[in-house]
Amino acid sequence: MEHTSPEGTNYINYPKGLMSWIVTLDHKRIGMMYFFTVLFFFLIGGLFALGIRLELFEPGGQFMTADTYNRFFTYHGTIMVFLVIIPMIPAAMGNFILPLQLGAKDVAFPRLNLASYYIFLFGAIVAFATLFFGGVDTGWTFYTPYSTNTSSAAGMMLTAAFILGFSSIFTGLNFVATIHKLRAPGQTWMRLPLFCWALYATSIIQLLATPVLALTLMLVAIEKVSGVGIFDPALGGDPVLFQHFFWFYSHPAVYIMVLPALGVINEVVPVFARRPIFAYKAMAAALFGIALVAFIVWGHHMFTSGQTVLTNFVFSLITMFVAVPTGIKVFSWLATMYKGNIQFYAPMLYFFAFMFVFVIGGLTGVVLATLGADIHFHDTYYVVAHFHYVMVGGTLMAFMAAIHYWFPKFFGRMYSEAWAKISWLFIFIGFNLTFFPQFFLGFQGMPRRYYNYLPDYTFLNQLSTIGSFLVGLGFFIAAFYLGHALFRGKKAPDNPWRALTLEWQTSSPPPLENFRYEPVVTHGPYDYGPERG
Amino acid sequence: MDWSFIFPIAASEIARSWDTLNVFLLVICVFFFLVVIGPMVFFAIRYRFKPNRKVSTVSHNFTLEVIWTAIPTIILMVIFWWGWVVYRQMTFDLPQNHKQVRVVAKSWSWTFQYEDGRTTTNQLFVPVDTPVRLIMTSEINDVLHSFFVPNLRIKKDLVPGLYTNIWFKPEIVGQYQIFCTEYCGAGHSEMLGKLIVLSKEDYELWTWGKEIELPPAVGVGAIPQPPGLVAKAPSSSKKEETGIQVAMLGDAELPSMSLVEQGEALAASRGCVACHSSEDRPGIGPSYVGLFGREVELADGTTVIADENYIRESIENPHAKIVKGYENVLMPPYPGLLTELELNALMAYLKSLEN
Amino acid sequence: MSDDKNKHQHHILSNAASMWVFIFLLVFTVITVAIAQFDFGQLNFPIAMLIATVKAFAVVLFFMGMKYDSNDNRVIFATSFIFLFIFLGFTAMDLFSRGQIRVVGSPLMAVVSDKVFDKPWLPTEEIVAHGKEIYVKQACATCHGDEGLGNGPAGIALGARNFHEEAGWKNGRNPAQVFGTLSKGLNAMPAYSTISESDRWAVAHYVLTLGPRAPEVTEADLAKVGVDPNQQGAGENKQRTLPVNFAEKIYLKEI
Amino acid sequence: MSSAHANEHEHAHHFRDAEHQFQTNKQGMWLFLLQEVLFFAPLFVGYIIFKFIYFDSFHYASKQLDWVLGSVNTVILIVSSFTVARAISSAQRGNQTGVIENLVFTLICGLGFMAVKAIEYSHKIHDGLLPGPLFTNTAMLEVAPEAPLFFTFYFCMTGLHALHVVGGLVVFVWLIKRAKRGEFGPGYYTPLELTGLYWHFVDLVWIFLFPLLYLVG
Repeated sequence: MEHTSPEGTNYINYPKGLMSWIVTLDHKRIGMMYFFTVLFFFLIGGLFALGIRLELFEPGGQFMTADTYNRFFTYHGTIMVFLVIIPMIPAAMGNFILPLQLGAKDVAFPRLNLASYYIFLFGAIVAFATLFFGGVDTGWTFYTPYSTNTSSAAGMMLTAAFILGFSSIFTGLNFVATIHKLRAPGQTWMRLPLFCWALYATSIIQLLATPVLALTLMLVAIEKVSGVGIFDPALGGDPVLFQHFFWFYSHPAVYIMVLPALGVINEVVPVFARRPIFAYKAMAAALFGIALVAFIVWGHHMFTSGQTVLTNFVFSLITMFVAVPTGIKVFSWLATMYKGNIQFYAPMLYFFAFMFVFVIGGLTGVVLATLGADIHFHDTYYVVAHFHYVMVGGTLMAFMAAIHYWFPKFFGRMYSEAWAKISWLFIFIGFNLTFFPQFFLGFQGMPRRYYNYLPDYTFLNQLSTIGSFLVGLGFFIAAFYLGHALFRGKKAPDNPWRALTLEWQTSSPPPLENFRYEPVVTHGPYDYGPERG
Repeated sequence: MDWSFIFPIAASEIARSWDTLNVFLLVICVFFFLVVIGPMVFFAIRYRFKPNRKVSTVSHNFTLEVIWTAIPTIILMVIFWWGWVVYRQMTFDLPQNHKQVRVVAKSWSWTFQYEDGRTTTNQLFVPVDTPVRLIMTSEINDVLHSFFVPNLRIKKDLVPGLYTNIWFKPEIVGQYQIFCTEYCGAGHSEMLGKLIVLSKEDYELWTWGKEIELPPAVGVGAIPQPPGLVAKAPSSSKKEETGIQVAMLGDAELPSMSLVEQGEALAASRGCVACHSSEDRPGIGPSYVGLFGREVELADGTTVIADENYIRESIENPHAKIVKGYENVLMPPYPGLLTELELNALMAYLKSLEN
Repeated sequence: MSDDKNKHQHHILSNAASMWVFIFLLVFTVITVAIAQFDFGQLNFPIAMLIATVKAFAVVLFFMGMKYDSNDNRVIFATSFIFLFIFLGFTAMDLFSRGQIRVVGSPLMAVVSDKVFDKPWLPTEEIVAHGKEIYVKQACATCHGDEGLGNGPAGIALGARNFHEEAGWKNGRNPAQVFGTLSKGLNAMPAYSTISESDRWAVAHYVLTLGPRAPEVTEADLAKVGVDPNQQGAGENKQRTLPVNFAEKIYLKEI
Repeated sequence: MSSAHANEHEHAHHFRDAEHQFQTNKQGMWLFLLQEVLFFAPLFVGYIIFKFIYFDSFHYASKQLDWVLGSVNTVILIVSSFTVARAISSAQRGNQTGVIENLVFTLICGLGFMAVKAIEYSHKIHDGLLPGPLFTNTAMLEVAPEAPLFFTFYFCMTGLHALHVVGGLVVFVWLIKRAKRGEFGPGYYTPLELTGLYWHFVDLVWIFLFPLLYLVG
């Protein structure tokens, strides 16, 4: 691999040729490949979501049978979780930004990095292939015994999830090694941008939790094919045991999705408030606090599953502590805005949107962690609303912030600020219109995964459906002006936001080897203030 | 105060205490929402960009950080404890004198089995102001289901092969919606039922097999459904159409025996009594008398409480737990030889023999 | 952080050292096997695990060179076990503190009838009539409607099959294939392996009489559903069946 | 190692020197092993839990395993671990023949392990002691109704472990090829080191599997 690239070239136009992309070892190109793949899957997952909302516009069947509906929400869930939200920020954004922020030339294991992309692609293909084998109707949670009894192609989807798991594991492995070993001179732990800290915590979760899911799903697949009875009560197995195995991964997975989002926000706020981030150390610690607690709260998904009272007590108690580090972060962001000099660029707008929805998501999370309250809310639309407020609200808003923040760095071009604001408005309003009513559906006890519902719930469902289409419109606009900016956008300066983190200290788009000179870090990532700000 | 504009009508004491808890939680949520979003909006306006504004460079403030770590922690502990109290009420506060109904779920219908031996499908009849305990399971080769009555704020999964418990004490006469809340396939959203709370008199009539008028629907599901959307169960489907709603018995005629008697007959017809006597004397196997709920000492020295799960195991797989003193007499296992309803009958019978 | 540490000389495991570790491991293998010959009941497990852990330490510290490795790697490997125990601990906390699922053996088989037909794949009047009975008892009408028009109450939502039309039978519509569908289930339809094989054949024949004439069953079709027509007593109930009694009737009243 | 012979071997452009690359790769392997531990976790956790739920059945079923063959395999793996360690130290000392000999010996051990496994499996299959529904040994069902569950775990755990062994063997063949070309020496032996770590881990898993399945059941 070359040690230098010709002056004036960047990672996009050097080296040339399709082949140079397919077999590239460059983290930036791999990041971009992830980026566009994920966006494509996001489109598909979104279409499934709109299908669901259309079906639920009125009680009874609109245009699909219960079977079709079950497949719709299964694919929506599976695609959004395994193919979109989990790789969205770490694999796409992280791959590109992490080495730049560390001042490294590449990730520790470029080949592994490329491999994990192709594994991801392969897993995705298998996942979509199930569509041609009758589809899957288990829901993304694959609960046994249903997933072993169903005649749909669940076994294949389980395999797909297994494969995708390894893509995620290898990315995590790569990042941890990179952060440990490839920091530029002077890039001490305490000078690490918080985005790196977030990715670090995320990667550790990926490494520790994903293998468990991988094997568990394999066991279910084996059970489905050969009928061995680890989870099948009729053969002495235990379906609740599956739920334990599943949630040991899938709860930390929630933080695989959210932590990188928090990282992005940590980058955006100080830059646009032109002021040092508040409580840097506490922020970093909070990220790890969340990551750690994530592993010992999974039982709160099982309060009504026949889990014992003792277990419910313990898990409910521990779950409460998730809120503490999260609170610390939220308050610290506020404090960072205080006496700042706030610029209303698109990323900052998405930060506001993020705060708005993430706080709602977080608080309702506390409600769900409360034993007594959860008994009623469990598996109702209240839960649906809650995790969409966290997943979509938290992660997706942060993702949009990240796109708008790093767009000039990725492509060296600027998008239209005006259009950005318009689509932001649609997404923000549409999102709340979609999911806020669902809290009330939850209060009224409408169970989730219902193809047909009582007339009591009609009005709120219709609001929700209308909202979902506003969101769709918002993203359509975004796709339009970003696509336009990609080719026609005006040239962007190297550091349009006057940011201090390392990725902005090189040209945009960056050259093949990231930095023309070996960067040396002399100050913290957010030392904004009179002199530098 | 009445919260039914946001929570469904509370039909039991537990439901009311749930409401109080959730009003508290709502207040907390709104408060903290304002605490965060209020300042955010204010700062955004107050400190909007000005070319040469002097920005603060304060990078941390210990006292502040301690405060916003400590205060939430305290509040969270309060929330947790309150939640636990309500949950404990839902779990443990079952009065001694309660009715028992055994519930068996299969895709996609509910079967309710009463102490007097009758069974109904998708309609659970209970008297008002009487604590009712549900002992629930799902057909062994079926999938997970979950029993949920919004107006009572109770929910519990039905797991194949495992007995779960739940109890409630309805205080308002009426018909309440029963949902299945654990995804169970294509019929999931059709797996609905009605909890029919009758006045004590009507319940009396119903137990004697008289036709009685059903009370009006209350709370969730009260809005009449247009035809075609009505959730129908096999046995209830016919009568739905006829103008006046009348209570269905499992199958118009009364059962010949009570659940206990059925169990007794079953024990006889299956030759259980050959080894397990119903008088208080050890036979070839342990006696049934005073067995249920007792602490049983096993051959390996450990002890277990003889509850539903233990009894069931001893029927399906007698060798797993051998009672002390019976090591060398092996009972033939009866896996799959008894239906869920038969097992329930047997257990009711054993329970009747506890002293 | 660990950059400066990298500069130290790589440790070389001396032959003597590796030999000692090797012998140590062999010795402890012998010990653990020897101890296992005696039964300490509940204690077997902790003892064996203790010995295994000792051996594991020898391997990790010397063979894997953890003793001479950087702190990062020590922490990394230790972490994995910490989380393994978290996983085990909390799962066990639930599973060991509740009444377990104990049900083993053949799945429940609700007997609808004791009728057993010889060569049940042949559509005789008798078996068709029997099939109609089962059709009613098993509440097929819930989805497929009383006349098998696929218009039962639940059928509307689930898109249940209308037996009167010939087109679109996913598994084909000769008795054997329908029998297969009954046994395995199809999309929304649950598998009816809970009723005896003869009963399944009977229902298959009955529903086929509703539509146009069904094709004959060939040997191949039978083979597909695992029936060997030449074999004695083919098509009889392979699973254990329940003795009929009143409790059954009460049960079936509901279905 | 001193940066003196750090440059003996060329290194990828994003590393400072060969030593830096070596340490990074090694840590990568440790991270991989970390996820391996968690990968085996569900089987171990599930097995331990069911072992105590169905204590007698599992105890009885485990007595059906041949602890002699099990012990033989344990010894084989320990020997192979030993030889791998020797191979690495020989490379560090620049003793080419030592590297090759030890690697070949390890390969043989691995094959031996698989051979014994094959024998064991064939016995189990012959006795109808297969997982779940394939379990045909009705005689045992009378005594130990959950035996099928035990053998489900037995085959899953040993099978997964065997897969890891096979994977290792493939790598060893490749390493022997490279060693024959004399590629490994004090300056560069990363592949040896990493494979060594992996192989020791495989040994480690067996050290726990053996007593769990064969001895205490």
